[in-house]
Amino acid sequence: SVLSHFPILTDTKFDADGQLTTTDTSSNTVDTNPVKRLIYLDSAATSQKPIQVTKAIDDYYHKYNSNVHRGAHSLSREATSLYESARDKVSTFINANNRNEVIFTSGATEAINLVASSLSCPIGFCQANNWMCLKEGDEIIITESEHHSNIVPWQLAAQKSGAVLKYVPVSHDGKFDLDTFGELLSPNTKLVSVQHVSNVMGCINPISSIVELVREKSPAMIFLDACQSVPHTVVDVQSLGVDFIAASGHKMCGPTGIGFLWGKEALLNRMAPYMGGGEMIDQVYMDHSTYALSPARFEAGTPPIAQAVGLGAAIDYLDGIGMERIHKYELELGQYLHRRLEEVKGVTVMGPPVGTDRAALCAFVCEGVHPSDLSTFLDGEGVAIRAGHHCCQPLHRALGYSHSARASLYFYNTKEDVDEFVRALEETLKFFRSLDGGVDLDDEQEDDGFVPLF
Amino acid sequence: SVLSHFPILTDTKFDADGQLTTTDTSSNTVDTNPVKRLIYLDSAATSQKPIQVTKAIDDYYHKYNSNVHRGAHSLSREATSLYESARDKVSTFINANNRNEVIFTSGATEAINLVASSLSCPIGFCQANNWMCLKEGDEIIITESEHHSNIVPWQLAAQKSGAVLKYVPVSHDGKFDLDTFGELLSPNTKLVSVQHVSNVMGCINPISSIVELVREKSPAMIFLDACQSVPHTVVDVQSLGVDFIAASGHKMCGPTGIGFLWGKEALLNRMAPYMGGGEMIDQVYMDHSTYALSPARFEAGTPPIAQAVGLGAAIDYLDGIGMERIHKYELELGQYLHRRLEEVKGVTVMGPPVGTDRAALCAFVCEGVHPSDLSTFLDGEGVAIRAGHHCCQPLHRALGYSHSARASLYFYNTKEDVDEFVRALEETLKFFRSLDGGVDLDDEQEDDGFVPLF
Amino acid sequence: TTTRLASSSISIESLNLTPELAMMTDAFASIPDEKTRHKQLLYMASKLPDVDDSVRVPENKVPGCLSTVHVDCTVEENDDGRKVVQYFGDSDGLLTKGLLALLIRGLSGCTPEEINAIDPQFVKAAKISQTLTPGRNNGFLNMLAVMKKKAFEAVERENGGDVAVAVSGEEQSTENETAEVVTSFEEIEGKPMYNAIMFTLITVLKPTSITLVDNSSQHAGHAGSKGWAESGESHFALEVVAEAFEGLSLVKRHQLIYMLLGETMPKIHALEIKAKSPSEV
Amino acid sequence: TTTRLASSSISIESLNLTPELAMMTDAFASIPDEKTRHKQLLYMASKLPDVDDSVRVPENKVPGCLSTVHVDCTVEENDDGRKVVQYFGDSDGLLTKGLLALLIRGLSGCTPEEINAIDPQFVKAAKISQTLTPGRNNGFLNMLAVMKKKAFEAVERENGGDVAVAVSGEEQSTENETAEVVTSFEEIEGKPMYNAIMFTLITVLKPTSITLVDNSSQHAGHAGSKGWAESGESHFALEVVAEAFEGLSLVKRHQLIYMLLGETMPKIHALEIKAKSPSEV
Repeated sequence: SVLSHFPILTDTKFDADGQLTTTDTSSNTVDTNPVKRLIYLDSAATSQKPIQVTKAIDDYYHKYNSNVHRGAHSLSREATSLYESARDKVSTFINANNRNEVIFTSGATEAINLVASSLSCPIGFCQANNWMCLKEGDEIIITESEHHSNIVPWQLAAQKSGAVLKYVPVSHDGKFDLDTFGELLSPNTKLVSVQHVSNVMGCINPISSIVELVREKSPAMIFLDACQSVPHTVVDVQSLGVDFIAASGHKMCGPTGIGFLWGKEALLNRMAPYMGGGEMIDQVYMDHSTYALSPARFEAGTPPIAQAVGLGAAIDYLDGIGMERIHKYELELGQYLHRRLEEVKGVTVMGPPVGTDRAALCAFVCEGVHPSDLSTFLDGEGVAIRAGHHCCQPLHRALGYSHSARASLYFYNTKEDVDEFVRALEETLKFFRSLDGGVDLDDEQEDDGFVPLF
Repeated sequence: SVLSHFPILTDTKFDADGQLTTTDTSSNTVDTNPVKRLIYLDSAATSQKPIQVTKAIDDYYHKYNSNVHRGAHSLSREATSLYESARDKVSTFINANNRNEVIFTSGATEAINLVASSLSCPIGFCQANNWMCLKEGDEIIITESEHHSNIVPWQLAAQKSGAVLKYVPVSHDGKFDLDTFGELLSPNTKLVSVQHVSNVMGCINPISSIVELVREKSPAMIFLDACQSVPHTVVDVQSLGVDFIAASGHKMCGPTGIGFLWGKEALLNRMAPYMGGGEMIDQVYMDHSTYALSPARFEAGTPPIAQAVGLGAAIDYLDGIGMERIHKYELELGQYLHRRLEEVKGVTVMGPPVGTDRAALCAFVCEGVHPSDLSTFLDGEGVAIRAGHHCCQPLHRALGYSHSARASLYFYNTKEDVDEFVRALEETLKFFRSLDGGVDLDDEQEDDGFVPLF
Repeated sequence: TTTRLASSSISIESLNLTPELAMMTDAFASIPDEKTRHKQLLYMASKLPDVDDSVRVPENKVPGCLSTVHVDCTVEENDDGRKVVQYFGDSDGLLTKGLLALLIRGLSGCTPEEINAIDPQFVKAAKISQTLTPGRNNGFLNMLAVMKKKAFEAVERENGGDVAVAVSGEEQSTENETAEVVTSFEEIEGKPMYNAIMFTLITVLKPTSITLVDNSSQHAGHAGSKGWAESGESHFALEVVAEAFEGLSLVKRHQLIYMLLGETMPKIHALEIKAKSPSEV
Repeated sequence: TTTRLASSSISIESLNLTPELAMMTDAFASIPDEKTRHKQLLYMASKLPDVDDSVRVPENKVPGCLSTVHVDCTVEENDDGRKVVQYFGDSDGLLTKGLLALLIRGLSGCTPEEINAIDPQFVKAAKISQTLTPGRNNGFLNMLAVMKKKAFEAVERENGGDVAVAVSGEEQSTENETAEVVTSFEEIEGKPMYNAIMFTLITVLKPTSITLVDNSSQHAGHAGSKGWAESGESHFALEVVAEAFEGLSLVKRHQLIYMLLGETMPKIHALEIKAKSPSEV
């Protein structure tokens, strides 16, 4: 079990303050057949799940499984109660104004698409005089560093509505370019969508300055892609002052297949429906239908019930540790990772310089070694990192790389994990460099028993 | 645990041929504190889950949890392998031409919305000369009996594209009105969408006749809402001859939060993308993006990995019993339910008459007793049925009822469940009728110890 | 110590209920089982006056209910010159109709501001939320929301629409019970059973007079005299006068008390009852 | 019984591989561990001829790879007058480049029809699918798909574009190995180890001559003579001539054979080896 590599995920309470730094609870027992700890450094892609989360899902299926909302029997009431209390948990976790502002989606990608699609309803379909709808002449501003899921939906929306999509360029040091951003903002700006934390550069964007600029210079709505912040730090939608946020469950110890959209209630209820189906309607007539208010308005069909319950359990789990504590621990871990990587010869870490606060992740490139080769060989050493464009092709293009490798950590990782990763990285780089400079594998000097077959 | 009420769901093999009719495996043991069997008759809303399914989900999270596709480490490869083999299972289960025709969605509702939304891309956005796109003058034909999830998406599509939505009227006897349908079909018909089995009337629509008529009279694509057929009978997309089908996982012993769309590959690859994000792209540039082919084309973002794995386990489970066997058993059970209900005074069952093949479900109304009162009181007796419009308001309106009650069965139900339900129903009806005709509750004749407080 | 009923039950007081709604909430909470709560609702449904068909129009329809619900109200001026509303309505579902009857009774005769202050959480205190679908699509919550809205609209219409409606947050004095009703009793230390019985009966029955005598000591040594393990309370004599008994047979009056005492009842060895309506005193 | 190698390995034969691809598939499958398979790929990458920058154009790019891959081909006419293709290409990822080298070597010199017939499942048989992301977005599958398409396009272009390309389902005769290569051997009943060694070496090394003598009986009674429990095979003498040994030192030749015999090796007590290249015979 992967869980056995992360003792904290099977613990049920977190009273000791050193909990987050203790790793060798398992090494106390003498194991006759010891298993090497898996160095899982891909939590920005998806997190591992605490035992409480899978238990909550099992409990749901075994004890309360039933369809929600319209059922008049007790199982259905219990299922509804669990589902809706998960909404309450999310609502409290992000400090929403009220529970109706939280919409469960299949993930963050759907949350962004929901808003982009709903705001780009063709003229004639949208409610008369709905200021929110994107029209020709309107402008959408995003950044070049965004994840594809915060680019492509706005490209589609711009194509459909005739609005113009503008980009804040990437700064190589990972600093949000407030000057250019300020220049792009205008009374025509209808929507701004930025990520809270970059999944590649690890930089934490200055949301309060961004919000201030937007409010001063434009009437735009602000969408925050909070996928890489909600799992790692306290996110308070009211104090952030944005209009929408999106996050995914599977990156915050929750199940796959669930995420959420938060939006201001007044905005949500003015938006055109997204998917049609059961639950989202008030009345269905043959020639038209009338729609329910948020959140039902945007939750057509049987919702991801078990997944919401699992996400609720994940939130309870994270709250049990404390988001402040996780954030503090990860800031330190992130610095350590960054420092250690910078010390490795030929490695370039993307994003802000050492010393700047960053998420506990580093995307990097290694001179002469392709990220995909690197990750494959590190995998052989029991170190799981990711290689590719991390769904950020424009960002990579701007920085002049086609791909990068990325090590991303979560609260269950430790400095020892970082050490082991750096050790394996150095070894792998040494191996690849031995291939260079005309040193052939069949050279007797580098003999390790390998003979090419052909 | 709900599972304990359905021994078949915790069995791991099905060798004995009488498996489906044996119920009292639990009554062999003398229980000092016997629990009354839950009579769960709401499987058309959602099915209970076999232990194999929750085990598969747990296994996934504990042993293989990782993000899929782009990962270069072994956990990611294993997760991808599990996810993609679930696609193979669905593909084989419905006899798709190949695996690329199976798209995982959050449920059947999303599957229908995906096609409706993709086909109604505004002019200028869709590929030039794409015949598939809905335009002004095009006609969409559905029926008045459809589930809201097969009505509202087409209403939205018609509004967006300017196409006209036409309805085949409800027949009170549940017989598909082929004559009117034939008259509605024309060279302008671009799309026909009908349900395979009605979730209210239980009738099984004559798909082969429908397909034959469509192919003869129009160039239309045919969408089949197979939510109530895929869980209960062999569905072979190739022999059905339709172009798309949708089904949901949670109704076929699988997890919530997953369903699938099947479509002919050539059609899928001509369709505009649905959601934008990771995985669905080929290249993302700042001014435009190019898209991947099906299924990636329609699976933006991190997919419902654990849910797909669970659905795969559900398919293995159903295959273990045999879909032919389930179908045969349920036909008999459905007839029994129908016959027993018809014998109850004042009960009217909707749909085809006794003797006609039907799904193992009956929606019904009781003279003088509101369905919601009925279901609440039956719930007190341990019988879970559903009350409401079952997401079929137009159907109910056409039949002259605002709501109905519905008992829906699955292979784990038995004739004894039907008997117990009918007994409780008769008792409840008797109680409600005692309230009628001016007989007050404080009448000494009907004394059961109840005294009104005020 | 004197237990003031309204204040001892903190959870209910914080809900800003009208006196009538508070009484019914207490009463429902005291009903020991769900089936009986359902029967009470059905009884209330059967007593709800019929309405004219003109009420059954879309403007009066409550959205999101499993059954069809229509509700509306008129405005009256009460004794101290305040504008209060009177509700009426109907539903095809009997349980829903019972819930509607409860709201109609609990809200009628109050001002829009008093009605608006009501916290919907009282359905939990009344233990009737178990009957209702939680969260969104809760027909009961929608009923209450519609009734709150209608109260403001009706009063505004009555005022010729020229008076702006202000929902003030100021505390309302809703203490307008009749003087004769018993609202408090002297708690006896070490006698939990006595205190529990008194509390329940005073809360729900609103008696004009109530006396409960603990005769347990007279029966010391008698089999079963150790009724409630610690306190030794086992034998009681009750004399109660309440409006609730009006028109009920002797047997029904006893059944009513037994039902109210619910979980306490089996622990009592003997309860001697004298139950009268005020008109019989 | 004579074991015809091509036919005994059913899973491989059904994949419609070219002879070269079949050889490499067998060879990769015989490599005992993943790391060594990776090294073989890296070696092949290092041997892949450089290409001109003109090859690195969007038309030659393979979609869906983790690294950037470009591939293209030219057409040649082979000895029997058939149009065959020669591939060339490059990738920035070394493992990917190794996979590309494998395909380039396996597919070059064949007709578009032969290439099109290849079942991509051979990567499983070659045990290199473990290195690849399964399912969609499989860069390796995309490489093969692009190469298949390019073969048809190139031949069509060569023919002036006026000949329609027909992918016929007819069986292709791809038996064009050199006559000198040993392709079969006489299986000996009761000698599983002998059969296994012969099978592996013939399949992978394509020897021009091979002799394996079981000397176990000479060593009866000798410690460890019960090599393979049932059959008692323990001591062998091998004489093999193969192109694969060309340019390799003696030690490397032995290592190569040890690696190929993989799981069988530890069960053998002694293996006497004489390994030569054809030019040394």
